[in-house]
Amino acid sequence: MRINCPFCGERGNDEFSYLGDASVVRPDPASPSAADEFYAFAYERRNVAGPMQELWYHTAGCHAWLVVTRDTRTHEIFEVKAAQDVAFGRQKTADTTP
Amino acid sequence: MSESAQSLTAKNRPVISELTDVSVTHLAARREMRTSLDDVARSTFGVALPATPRVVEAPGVMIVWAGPDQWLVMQQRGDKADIFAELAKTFNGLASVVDVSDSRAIFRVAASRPSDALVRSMGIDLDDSVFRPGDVAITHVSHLGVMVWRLPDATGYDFACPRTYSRDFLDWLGKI
Amino acid sequence: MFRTDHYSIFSVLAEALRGQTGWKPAWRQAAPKSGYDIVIVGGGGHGLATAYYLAKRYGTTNIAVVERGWIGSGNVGRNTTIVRSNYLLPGNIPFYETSMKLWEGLEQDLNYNAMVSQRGVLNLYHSDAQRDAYVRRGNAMRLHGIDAELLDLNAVRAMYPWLNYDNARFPIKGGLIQRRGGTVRHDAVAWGYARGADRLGVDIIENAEVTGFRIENGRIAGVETTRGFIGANKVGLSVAGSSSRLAAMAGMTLPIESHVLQAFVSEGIKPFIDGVVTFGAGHFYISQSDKGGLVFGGDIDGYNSYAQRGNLPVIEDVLEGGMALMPRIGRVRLLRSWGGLMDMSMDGSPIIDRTPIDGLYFNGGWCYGGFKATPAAGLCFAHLLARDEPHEVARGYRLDRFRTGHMIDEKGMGNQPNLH
Amino acid sequence: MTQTSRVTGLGLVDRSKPLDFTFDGVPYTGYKGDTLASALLANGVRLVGRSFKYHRPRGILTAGSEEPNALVELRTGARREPNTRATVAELYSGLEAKSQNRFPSLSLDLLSINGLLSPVFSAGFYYKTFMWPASFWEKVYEPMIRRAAGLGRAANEADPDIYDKANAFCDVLVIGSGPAGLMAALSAARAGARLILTDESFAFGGRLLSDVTTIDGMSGVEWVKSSISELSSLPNVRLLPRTTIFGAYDSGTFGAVERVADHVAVPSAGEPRQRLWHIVAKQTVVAQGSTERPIIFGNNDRPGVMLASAVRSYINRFGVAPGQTAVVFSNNDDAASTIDDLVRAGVTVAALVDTRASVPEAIKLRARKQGIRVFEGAAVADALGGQRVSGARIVAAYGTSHTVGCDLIAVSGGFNPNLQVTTHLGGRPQWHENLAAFVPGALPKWMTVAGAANGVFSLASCLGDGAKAGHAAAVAAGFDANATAVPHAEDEPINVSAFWHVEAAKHKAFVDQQNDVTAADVRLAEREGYRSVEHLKRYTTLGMATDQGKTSNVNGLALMAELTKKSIPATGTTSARPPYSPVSIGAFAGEHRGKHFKPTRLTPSHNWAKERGAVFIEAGMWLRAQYFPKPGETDWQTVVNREVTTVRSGVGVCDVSTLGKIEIHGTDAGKFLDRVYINMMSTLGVGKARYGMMLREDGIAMDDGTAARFADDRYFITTTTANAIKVLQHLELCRQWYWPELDVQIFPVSDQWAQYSVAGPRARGLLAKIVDAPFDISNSAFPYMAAAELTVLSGIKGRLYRLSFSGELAYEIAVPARHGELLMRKLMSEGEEFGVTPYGTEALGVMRIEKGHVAGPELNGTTTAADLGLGKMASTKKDFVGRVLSQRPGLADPNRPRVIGFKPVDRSARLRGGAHFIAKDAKATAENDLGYMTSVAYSPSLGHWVGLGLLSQAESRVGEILTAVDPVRGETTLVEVVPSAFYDAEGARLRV
Repeated sequence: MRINCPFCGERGNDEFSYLGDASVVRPDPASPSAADEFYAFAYERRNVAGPMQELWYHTAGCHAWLVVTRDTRTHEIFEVKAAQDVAFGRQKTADTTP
Repeated sequence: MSESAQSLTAKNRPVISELTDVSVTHLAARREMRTSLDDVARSTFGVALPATPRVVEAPGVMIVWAGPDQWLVMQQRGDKADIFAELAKTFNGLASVVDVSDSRAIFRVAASRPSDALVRSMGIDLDDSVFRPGDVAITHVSHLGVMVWRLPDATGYDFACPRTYSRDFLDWLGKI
Repeated sequence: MFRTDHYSIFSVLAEALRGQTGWKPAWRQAAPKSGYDIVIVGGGGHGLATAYYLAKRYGTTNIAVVERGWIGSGNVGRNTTIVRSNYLLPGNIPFYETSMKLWEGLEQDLNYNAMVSQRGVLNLYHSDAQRDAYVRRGNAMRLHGIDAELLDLNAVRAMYPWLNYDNARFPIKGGLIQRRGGTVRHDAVAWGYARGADRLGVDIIENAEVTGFRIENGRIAGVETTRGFIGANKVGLSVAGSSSRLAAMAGMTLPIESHVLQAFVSEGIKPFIDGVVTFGAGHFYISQSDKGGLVFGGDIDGYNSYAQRGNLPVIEDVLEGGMALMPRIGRVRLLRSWGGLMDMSMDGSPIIDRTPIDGLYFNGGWCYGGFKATPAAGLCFAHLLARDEPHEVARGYRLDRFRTGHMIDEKGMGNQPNLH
Repeated sequence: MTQTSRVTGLGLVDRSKPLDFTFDGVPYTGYKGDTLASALLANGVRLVGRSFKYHRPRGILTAGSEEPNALVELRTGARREPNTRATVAELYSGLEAKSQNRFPSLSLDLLSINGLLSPVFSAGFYYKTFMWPASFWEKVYEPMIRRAAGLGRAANEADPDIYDKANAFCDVLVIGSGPAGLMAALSAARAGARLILTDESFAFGGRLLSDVTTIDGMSGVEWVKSSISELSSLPNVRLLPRTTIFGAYDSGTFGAVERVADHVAVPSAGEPRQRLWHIVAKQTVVAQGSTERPIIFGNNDRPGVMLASAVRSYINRFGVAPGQTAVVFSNNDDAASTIDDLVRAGVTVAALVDTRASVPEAIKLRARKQGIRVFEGAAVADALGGQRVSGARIVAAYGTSHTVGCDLIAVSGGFNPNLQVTTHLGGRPQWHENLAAFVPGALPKWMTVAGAANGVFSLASCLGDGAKAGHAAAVAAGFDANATAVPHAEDEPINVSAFWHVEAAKHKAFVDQQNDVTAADVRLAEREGYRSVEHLKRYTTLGMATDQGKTSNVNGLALMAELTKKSIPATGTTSARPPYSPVSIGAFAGEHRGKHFKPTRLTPSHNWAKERGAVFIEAGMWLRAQYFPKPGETDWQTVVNREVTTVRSGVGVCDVSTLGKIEIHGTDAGKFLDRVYINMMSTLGVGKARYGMMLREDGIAMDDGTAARFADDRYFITTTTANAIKVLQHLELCRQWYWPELDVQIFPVSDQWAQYSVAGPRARGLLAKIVDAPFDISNSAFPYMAAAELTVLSGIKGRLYRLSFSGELAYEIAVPARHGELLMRKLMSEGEEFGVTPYGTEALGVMRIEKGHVAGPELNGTTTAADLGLGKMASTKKDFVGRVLSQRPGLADPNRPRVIGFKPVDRSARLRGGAHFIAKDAKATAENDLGYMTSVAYSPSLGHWVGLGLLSQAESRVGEILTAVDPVRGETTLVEVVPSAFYDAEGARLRV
């Protein structure tokens, strides 16, 4: 399997480390329901059979964390983004949400 | 940039030498300072910091892309005063700088084109038509981390490996 | 005449005289009835064993096992056949030892030879720290009354004189062996349980895929399948590899990820590896089958996957370990590699528990341990389904243990399934 | 012996290069260009092996990698190679081969008695037997089964050959170099695509080497030559003969094995035996041809029964007549060319037996012209003869039976496209009724199939199909070119009419020859309900042998379909798992074996330590000095005791460069570290260091280390040796994913610094000689937990930290790695007056246990900060990774085992890591298990063993006597629970 690192180009998956589901987002520790939210964040997994957003780290390359959209049934990769950009995008969305 | 005369190669193979007298500074842009950093870098070095995996050269300096918003600035040490301190001052507030001159062993392979053995042994496409002069890659070979760049003047390739793995790396390099 | 529904050397000899024509199907091709007391979803080793023990030990025979494809098509048919109970943590040890004991009497219980072969499982260690970690494990086993022996280098050499002792990057210093561990002919486990359950009246329904659950007022009423609705008072899910997908149909999100584990077999060669050997300094374990194939494996590929296949880097990683440990196998050829879907739980240990839906029960999250667990998982799931309370050796396998912080984490890897 | 079956004037072997070889010790001669099989046939050898179960005599069925029977042990000694197919083994001078699975000899095999017992040894008989008595399985039955198991023998010694790994990238990969493959390659290469062409054989050309063909007016062989010569002249082409693509993997990656030196007796020095290729292709054309399938009839495994296409290969490619009198048995038009070739080779063709009721007139005419009897609507029911075929019993229409004498039965049951590689990624083959074969189903976007592999069988259409596929692949890879002209060839149809097995067979009829699976076994499986194709396979072992059922799977499936009265596609499909054909384990490992299994990481003082006689230990990838014996010291304990005592009384130096080292910079560096450590780091003063602990998000301790602050926006942290990579990755996750808004930059600098611990009451005196003036290292100027950047040894930039793991007055001094060796030598020479000693990981470990510091055995991934006695470090003023989940009841439970100290009650007793604690008078059972010993050491400072362990209700048990049980070592020791700091609990010594 090959992953197209947005910084380094396409590389074999042995250059990367896997973390898992990128759709779970670290909750606000100050939330009154932080205990439940952190439990869900750390343990509950949708375990998608199909296109899934997931976190990969370019261990042997540029050390960037990436959000990879990949079909877990076929291993086809549709999109790779820098995790930092996705995180910023998420924060912006959060900021503008009333 | 010149290398030490110490030759590590046998006959009938590309000449491999180690670059030992080089100051290497790792530069990482501070948050939201990229534009100002680019300006200062251009005026300091006379070349722009490469935004993609490329290496650029200017008199006395070679700048190697080292990841997003990160570079290795390589300068001949010679008898110059504290190169690192000077860079730290220049980029104060715009980039974080760390002296990593001893982090990697850097080997220069003199070859205008890559040997078939070299092409075969790398997990990235080093074909002459693909890995062009000035291209940089951070990757691994034979379980060893490595940075490789092709010299902008197409006279060779530099391989930088973590210093503590350099014995094994040199073994590998001896086979290409 | 010898009855062909009881297997023995005499029935085989008697049948030899008439060309083996008197045999009956090992299990009936049952058509679904409108309803059952209990429907087990998943005709793998666990599902079939559950049905068998429900019928045999808990007296419930109005049971159907519903299987999407052919029975045994999941992990019971695609593993490296190892059985052992050399676990570390008190939450796991009694369970896996229960399984080991059931393996030990399985053939006679089922009247089906699954070739349970206790030729020993040896874990090699390569450092003092690793030795002490194995000693901790061996001692925990011994305190539970399970066999475990610490072998020094000489004892390991005597057993396997041809391992790489002299030129190793990580020299072998000794090993921990469980002599009662070994291998089992994996397909035969599914067939044996199927035949056993069938003979007790269980309906085994193949080619029936569950497409949904009928839930009325928070209580299960049955399953929708490609062969129609099947009513049930209780439904047990035993569908490793598909757990999350089926749970989602019932509105649940599980602490499970699906990962692929590759396994390998070589061409058949004259046997020279007696037991199971696990390399402590790489990702490699190996045994040799009764047909002569070297059967080996390593780590999971490391990313979520529903494809029953892996990629090259892991194959190479496994075989680098193989050659590092056993340099004599260099010219033996790899015959076949395949991938199995692992239900990787978030702490590396399984779940056998009720679900928030009344009458719906769950068995899954077995990670690598599913095959060796088959008998005990069947027994404990049967117990839970029959009695509505956990079997005493499976008490820790609760669904809510992650919320309460009572993880059973043998490897200490935390909530990262790809590292377990 | 002469090559009695070699045919003058035919074949592509090089008759000017004779090669000597032996089979079962008998010397023979063949030619360059032979396979072992063709050379054996040339010498009239027909009996080559014995079958797996019944030890039946077996010969050569095929001329390719699908061979089920002709398996031999090739080479001897450490290079012995079991189960090598004689049909693909390239002949070389000095080749030694032995037959397998026979006792005492190939022609007299006593175990062939199994054949007589075959009514008992039916499919799956062992599932029904060997159950009584239960204890007999491991002792009696299984050893018996295992003695009979397997075919060849693995070498007894380490494989002496080298294996290499290689990578290649291309626009178009073409697999197979028959007519379709060659045309695809020419098309793509002419379009300018970077092309790789592979073929498993040593010669390119595929079927064109084995059949008599004409392409564009020249012979097929000539056309191959000219095509290969064109391809090899192109700079964008890489030709890989002797290379098997064994697997298709994700994203267009292929695994291939190149047999670099299997065609010589021993590889030349430095040359690999085989090379494992990773080929990354933008587009791939699969042109692997097809495999002919046998028809199932009685004694169809007798030596002399051969696939018709193989007969043609032996005649046309190798110049060998595989028999003297032949019967051709077929269900398709391809038989005609077999007849022609046989006749040309001087073989008498006794009969053409065709299962079709009416054979095309043209074929009949061709046969009759040669005086060949034609049986229409007929079948060979049984082969006659024992160790080789002596005749065929033909059952013709209306049930008449004829016996025809022959020593060769050329059989053709039609062709199965070689679509294995197309199924590796989950593609399901489709049944094609007209071809009576499976053809490729859905394919990945980047894969096409051409020629016979695609169910396109005539030469003209193969060329056309290949040209089209090659062009399309080049276009898909981004090349703009015109299509290549397709050369002219005849378009002969094959006209297969499905026919699977001969009902009238009287003898055993084999479906899977290698695994001895008969038609009767398939019937039994059906009877017993093992009807799904996978059950059939697993119950009977059909298709599970080393040929992976290339000649048997479809036949078995068809037989089951007949029995269950279902269509073939409703019965199942045949999808394959990699590898396409078996691949040496050595090739997958490459050079990563022995000492090169993993890379070796060396510390900056390694060379010096080696010179000093250090004993090294593997620690992760590192080699570290474990201890430094002096001349005369033979016992490691003596050495370690001396090292510890010297540190505690004088001064010692230890290389701690293996610690992970990370620079954390940026205006938000402090804030960032507050979030990743449980304690506060933003409040740390510049020039100070602090011990810190990080948790995983699940609340379990991840790592510990120190953080030093050199400027407001500049920290330097260390990690444990084991967790360096993990921590860096975690910090990058925090920086890039959790809190991208923070201004933080992270630099891994583990390799930049040589870092040494200088420890002991005289450390300051030694360091004073190392650090440059005027830096003041007095206790007041540079107190405990101070950190500074300074110069040492006259101008080398360095760093100094006042940290102590040993509990003594201690420093860690760091210099750029290139100066590491110099610094170590200086510390030794300048330290002479202080009695300095180097110390290794053992002494380091002893001293940390004496001090009660936790390390790897305690930080084992299941302990919390509180378990480690560090709960109070956690700041309550901030959030940090792991805080929320560490408060779950299971982790916050005060009864969890915690780290505490242990002393033996009998001070001379030894403690053992891994021992479990039991209350003194309780029984040693799991219920009474209170915890276990994590770390032990003999403390020379205290004169007895000390230990750390995890114990339930640890604090309240201080002073209690427990039993430490160690059943696997057979030891039981009484221990006293004590506070974990054994030595200088107040920490007075490190503050002086």
